[in-house]
Amino acid sequence: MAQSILKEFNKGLWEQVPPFRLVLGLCPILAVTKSVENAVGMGLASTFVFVFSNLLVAMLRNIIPSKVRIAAYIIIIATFVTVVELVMQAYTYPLFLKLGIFIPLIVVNCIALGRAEAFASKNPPLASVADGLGMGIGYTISLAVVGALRESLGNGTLLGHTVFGPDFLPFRFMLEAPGAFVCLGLVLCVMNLIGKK
Amino acid sequence: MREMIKMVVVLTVLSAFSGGLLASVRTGTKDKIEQQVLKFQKAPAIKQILSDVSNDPLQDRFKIMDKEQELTFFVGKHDGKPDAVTFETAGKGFGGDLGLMVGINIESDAIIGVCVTTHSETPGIGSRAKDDPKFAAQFAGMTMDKNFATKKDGGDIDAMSGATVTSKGVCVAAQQAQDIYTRLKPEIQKQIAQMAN
Amino acid sequence: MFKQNKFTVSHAPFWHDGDSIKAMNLNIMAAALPATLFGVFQFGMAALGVICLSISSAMAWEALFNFVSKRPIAIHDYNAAVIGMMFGMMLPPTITWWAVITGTFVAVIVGQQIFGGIGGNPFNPAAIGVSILLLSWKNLFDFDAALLNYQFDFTALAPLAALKHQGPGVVELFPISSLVMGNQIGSIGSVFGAGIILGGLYLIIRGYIRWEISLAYILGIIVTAWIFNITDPSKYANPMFHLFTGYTLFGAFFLATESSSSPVNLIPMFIYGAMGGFLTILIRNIGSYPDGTLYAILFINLLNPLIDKIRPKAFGKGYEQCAK
Amino acid sequence: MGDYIVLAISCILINNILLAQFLGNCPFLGTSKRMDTAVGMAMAVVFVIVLAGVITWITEIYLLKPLDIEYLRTLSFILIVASLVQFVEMFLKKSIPALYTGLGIFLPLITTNCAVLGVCLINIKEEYTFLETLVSSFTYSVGYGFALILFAGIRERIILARVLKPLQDTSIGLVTAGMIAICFFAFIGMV
Amino acid sequence: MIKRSFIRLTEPKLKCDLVEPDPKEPEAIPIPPRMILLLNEPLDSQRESIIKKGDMVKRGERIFLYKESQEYVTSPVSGTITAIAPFTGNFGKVATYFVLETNTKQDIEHSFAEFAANPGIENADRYLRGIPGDPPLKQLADPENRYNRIMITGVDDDLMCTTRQYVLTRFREKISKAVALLKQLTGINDISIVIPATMANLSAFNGMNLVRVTSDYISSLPPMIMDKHLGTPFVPGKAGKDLDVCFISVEAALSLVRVYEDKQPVYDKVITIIDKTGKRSRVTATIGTPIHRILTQLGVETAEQDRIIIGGPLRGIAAYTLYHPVMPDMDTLIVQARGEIPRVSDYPCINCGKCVKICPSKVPVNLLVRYLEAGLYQEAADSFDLFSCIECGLCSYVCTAKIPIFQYIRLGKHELMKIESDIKTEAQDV
Repeated sequence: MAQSILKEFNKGLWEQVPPFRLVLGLCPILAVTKSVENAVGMGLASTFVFVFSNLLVAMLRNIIPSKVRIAAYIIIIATFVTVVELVMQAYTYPLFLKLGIFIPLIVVNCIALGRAEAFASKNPPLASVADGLGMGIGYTISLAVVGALRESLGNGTLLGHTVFGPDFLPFRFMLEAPGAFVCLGLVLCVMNLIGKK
Repeated sequence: MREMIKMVVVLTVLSAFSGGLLASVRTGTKDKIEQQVLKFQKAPAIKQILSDVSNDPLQDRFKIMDKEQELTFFVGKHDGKPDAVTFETAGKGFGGDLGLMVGINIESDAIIGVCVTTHSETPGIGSRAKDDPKFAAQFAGMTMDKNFATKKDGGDIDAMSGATVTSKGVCVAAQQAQDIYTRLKPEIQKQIAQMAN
Repeated sequence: MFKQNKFTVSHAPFWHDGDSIKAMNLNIMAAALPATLFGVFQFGMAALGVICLSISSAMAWEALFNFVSKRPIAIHDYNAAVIGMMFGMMLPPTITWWAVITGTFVAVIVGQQIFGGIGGNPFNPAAIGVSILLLSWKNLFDFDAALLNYQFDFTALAPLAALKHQGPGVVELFPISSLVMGNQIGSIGSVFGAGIILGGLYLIIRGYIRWEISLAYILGIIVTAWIFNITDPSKYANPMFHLFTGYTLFGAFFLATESSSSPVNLIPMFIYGAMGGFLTILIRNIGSYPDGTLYAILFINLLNPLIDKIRPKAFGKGYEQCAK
Repeated sequence: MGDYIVLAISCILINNILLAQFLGNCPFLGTSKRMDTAVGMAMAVVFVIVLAGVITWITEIYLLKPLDIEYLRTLSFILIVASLVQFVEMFLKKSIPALYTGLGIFLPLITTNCAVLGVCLINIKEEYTFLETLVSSFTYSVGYGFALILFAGIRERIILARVLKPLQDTSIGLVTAGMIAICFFAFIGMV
Repeated sequence: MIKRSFIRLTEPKLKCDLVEPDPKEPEAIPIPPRMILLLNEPLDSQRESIIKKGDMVKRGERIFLYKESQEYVTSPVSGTITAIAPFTGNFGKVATYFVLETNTKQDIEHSFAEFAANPGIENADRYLRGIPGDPPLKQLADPENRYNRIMITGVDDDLMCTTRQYVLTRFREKISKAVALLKQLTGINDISIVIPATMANLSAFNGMNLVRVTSDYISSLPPMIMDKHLGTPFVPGKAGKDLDVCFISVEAALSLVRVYEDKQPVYDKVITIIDKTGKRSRVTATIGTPIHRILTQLGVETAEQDRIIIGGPLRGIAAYTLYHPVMPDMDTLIVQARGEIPRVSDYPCINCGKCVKICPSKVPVNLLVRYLEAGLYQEAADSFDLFSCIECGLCSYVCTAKIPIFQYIRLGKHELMKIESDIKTEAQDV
C-alpha cells in the first residue's frame, strides 16, 4: 500500500513531470519564471490546488454523477484557486502582485483538471493526494529550474544573490518574453535528450 | 429522473460548500488584505516622495469625498509641521489605469515628487515609468501653474522615448492631481489643521 | 565478349549549370567585402578583429554543433562563414570579444542549426543574433562609443540615434554625399553605402540574390519616408537620409534577401520587400528604436510563409474540372 | 475613437495575449501544425473570447460588484466560460451546421484555453468600460489568431525541415514562438 | 555541358540543337548475332510462360509471355530464344528480356502479309507496336480515348537530340503519305505537323497544317505545343482519354508508311550518337541491337564510371549496361565522360528560388520538393501542383543545392499512379 502511494508520488517527479513530459501547463512556466522566487511561489500555489482538488474529487468520486463531473471538478478547482488567491493576497502580497492573473488562471491549468479526470476520479483519496503532491512538486521543480536558468543568466542573480560575480553583464534576453520561449524550448530539448537514455 | 435530481443536488451542495468556504476565507483575510494593499502599493511610493518626513504618513491620513470619488490623503510633517500631502490619481496607460502618487508641498504649491504605483504596461518599456528616475524627476519642483503635458502636446515634460502613451498617462494623472489639488486646497488645509490639533 | 565497364547510373537531368552552395556563399562574401574593407579602413584593426572573430567563431560553432549532433561537418560550404560575416558587419567596432562569440552562437545555432541547418531557418540568422544581443546588451551597441577612440573629420554621431533624440534638425549635419562615401558612425559593414550598393549590384547581376526584394525594399523605404516627410518635414527626416543611414542598405541587399527566409514568387517578393521598407521607416519614425531595420526584417521573415502562398496559377491548373 | 485604436493596436501587436502575456500556449502549440486547423482555431477563439468577455463583464458589473462578492470571480467566470462553450457548441450544431463543422472540433479545446479566462480577467483588472471590453476582447483574440496563423505558416515549413530528433515538435515550436515574439518587438512604442 | 553564365539576371535560355543543314546518310549497323528484346511485362514464376528457351521465332512474330498477356514484343529477326530473364528499369519497374540468337535464314511471319493488306487501327495495334519511333497505337486503338487531332512531331524534345529533325528533313516527301495513312487508319482528319521554325524549303508540306516551334528548350514538348499553338489546355495528371490531341513522332509516322507500302515489317531505327568530345554521328540500327555494337562500330570509347544516356541530357535515362538494346523510341545515345558528370547532393532546399523562376509550368518547386522529400506525395499533388509538372528537368539543372528534384517529381508521380492503379484493381476485384 505504502509502496504504491510512493509510486504515485514519484511518477510526477520524473516520469510524467508535467510541463516537460506531458507538455501541459506551459503558460505559467513561461510567464512567472523571471525569478526562482516567483516560480516557486507559483509552483506551491499550484501544488496546493492540485492536492486539495484531487483529495476532494477522490472523496466525492462515487457521488458525482458522470454527466456533470467536469462541471463539478471545475467548481472544486476554482474554489481552491480562490482560497489560494485570498490567502496569498493576505500573506504574501508582493508575490501575489508579481504573479498577477496567473493565480486565478491555475483554474484552467490543464494539469489540475487533467489529474482530477485521469487519476483522482478513479482512485482513493490517499493515492490521489500522493498523485497531486507528486505532480505539484514536479511542477514546482520544473518551474524552479526554468526560473533559475532565466534568473541567473538574465539577471546574474539567484534568489537575489549574485552568482557570476560583479563583472557579469546579464544576458537580459532571458528575462524578456522571447527569452522565455527560447529557454523553455531548449530545456524541453534537453529533457527529451535525457529521457531517451 | 432520479439521476437528474441527483445531479442538481450534488451541484447545488457543491456550490454551497464552495461558497461557504470562500466566504469564510474571505472574512478571515479581508482586513489583512487591505493592510497589505496599503503597505505594499502605496507605502513605497509615499516613502519615496516623502523621504525626509518626521512622521509616518501612513498613520496620518484622512479622506475627502471629491465628487463621487473618495480620496485618501497622506500627510507628511517636516520638523513636526505638516506641510506636505500625497494622494493618488489615475491616468490611462497602454493596458489600462496607471496609478500615480503625487506629493505636493502645501506652502509653496510645488510638487515634491511623483511616483507610479500601479501599472500594467508592456514589460520593459512602460514599466520604465516606474523605474526611470529621470522621467519622474522632471515633475519635482514644478509649481501648480505649470503645464503638465508632454512637449509633444505643448507642455513642459519630456516624454520617455518609446513610451509615449505611458508618458502621456503619467502626465494626465499629474494634471488630474493638479486639478484636484487646486479644487480641494481649502478642504485639505482644513483637515490638516484639524490633524495638527 | 569484351570487358564490361561499370557506368555511372543516376537520374535525369545529366547536366547542371555548375552552381553550388559554396559558390553562392563565396560570392556573397566577396560582395560584402568592399563594405567590410572600408569599415576596417575606417575603424582600424579593432574592426578587422571583430569580423575575423565573428567569421571564425561562427564556423567553429557550426562545426561543433555538427559534431555533437553527429551530422556531417559542413563548414566547407561557407554557410556559417556567411552568417558570421553578416553578423560581424552589423556590430560596432567597439564591441567586446565575448559578445561576438555569444552572438555567433545565437545566430548560427539558435538561428539556424536547430532548425535543421541550412535552408531550415525561418528567420535570418544574423538578424536574430544581432537582435538578441541588442535586447541583452544595449550598451554594447552604442555606436557613439566610437567617439572615444577615433578622431574623425565628420560629424561623429550615429545618424539615426541623433535623429531619434534631437529631431530632424540633425539631418543637415550629414550631407548625403558623405553618408554614401561612408563618412558616418555606424556598424563596421553598414557605413559605406556605395560599397554595399556595389556588392548588392554584383550579387544581383550574378543572380545570387533576388533583385525584386532589394528593389521593393528600397522603394518601400523611399516612398514611406517621403510620405512622412511631406506630411511634417519638421518631425520626419527626408527619404535619402533614411536610405543611407543605419542598416538600411545592408538590410536591403544582404539581410532581406537571405534565401531561406524570403519568398520566391514575384508578387510576394514585392510585397515582402515593400513591407520591410515600410516597417523600417514606421519603426524609426513612430516606434521606439532608432533603427528599425532588424525588427522589420524579422517581421517580414515571419510573414514570408504566408505571403509566399500567393503564387501564379500552375500550368494547366483549373482545367481538371473541364476535363472530367 | 483614438483611444480605441490605440487600445486595439496595443492588444493585437504590442501586448499580444500569446507572445507578451503568455496566455493560451497549449492550444497554440497544439493547433498550429497545419494552416487549416490554425485558421479554424483562430476563428473559434475570436468567437468565444468576444462572447465570454462581454458576458463576464456584465456579470462582474451587475452581479459580483453590487453584491460585493468579487472573490467569487474566478469561480463564476470559469463556469460561465465552460457553459458558454457548451452552449455555443450546441447552438452551432443545431442552427449553423456549416460553421459547426468548421469550428466544432476546436470548441471543447477552448475551455482549457487560458486566453479566454485571461482576457476576461484582464478586462476586469483594467477596469475597462463596456466598449473598451468589447474592443479589448475582440482585439486580444484577433491578436491571438494573428500570431497563431503566422506561426502555423512557419511551422508548416519547420515540420519538413531536418530538425534534430529531440528538438522536434514542441521544443522547436517554442523556440520559434520566441523568435516570433522578437518580431513583435518591432511595434513597441508605436502607440 | 552549358555552365552558368557570369551574368545571371535573367533565366538561362537553353537552345535545342538543330540538325545539320546537309546531313550525312546514317551508317548502317549490321544485324548482330545476338539480339536483346525487352517486353514490358514482369516475369511471374507462378505461371507457365508460353514462350520458352530454345523456341524459334520469325521476323515480325509477336512474342507473348503468357496466354492472357496483352503486352507483346515483336521479334525484329528470325532466331532462337536462348534466355529469358527479368529486367529492372527506372523506378524498379520490372520487365522481361529475351536473348535471341540470330538465324542465318530470315523469314517473315506468315500472318504479316495478311495483316498488311488490311489497314485499320485495331490491326495496326495488334502488329506494329514495336516499329521504330514507337507509334502510340495502343492509345489510338483504345475506344475510350477520343482523340480528334494528331500532331506529327518533327522536332526533338531534348537539348542535343536531332533524330526527328533529321527524319523530317530527310523524308519530307513522304510526309503527305503519312498524313493520308494516319487519316485512313484513325479516321481523324485534323492532322498537323510540328516543324522547327527555322526550317526552310517548305514546298513538300504544301496544303498541310504546320506548327512551327522555336528551338528554345521545352517549346517542343507536347504540353507546350498544346498550350502555345493549339489553344488546348494542358490538363495536369491526365493522359489519353482526357486529351484530344495525340502526338506521334515523325519517325513513327514514316515507319507506318513504310510498313504499309512495302508490306513487310521495318525495324531499322535511326539513332544519333554523341560521344565524349561532342562529336555527332548517326546510324541506323535494328531494334534489339545491344548498344555496344553501335559504339564499337563507331569507335566510341567508354571508360569506367562514364555515363551512357539514352535520350537527351535533361530528360533521358541512364543505361547501366552496354547490353541495353536499341528501343523503338531510342532517338539519341550520349556518352558522358566521367569528369563531366554533375553530382547530386544531400542538401535540403535552401529556397534560392531559381527553380521557381525557371519552371515553365509555374510549379512551386521549392515547396513541392520538401513535401516530396518527406514522402508526402498526396499532399504534394493536392496543394503543390505535382501533376502540373511537364518534366522538362530545368529545376534540377539550375538547383544550387543540387537536389535531384526531377527525380523526386518522377518518383512522386510514379508512386501516386501506382496507388491509383492499386485502388483500381482492388475495385475491380471487388
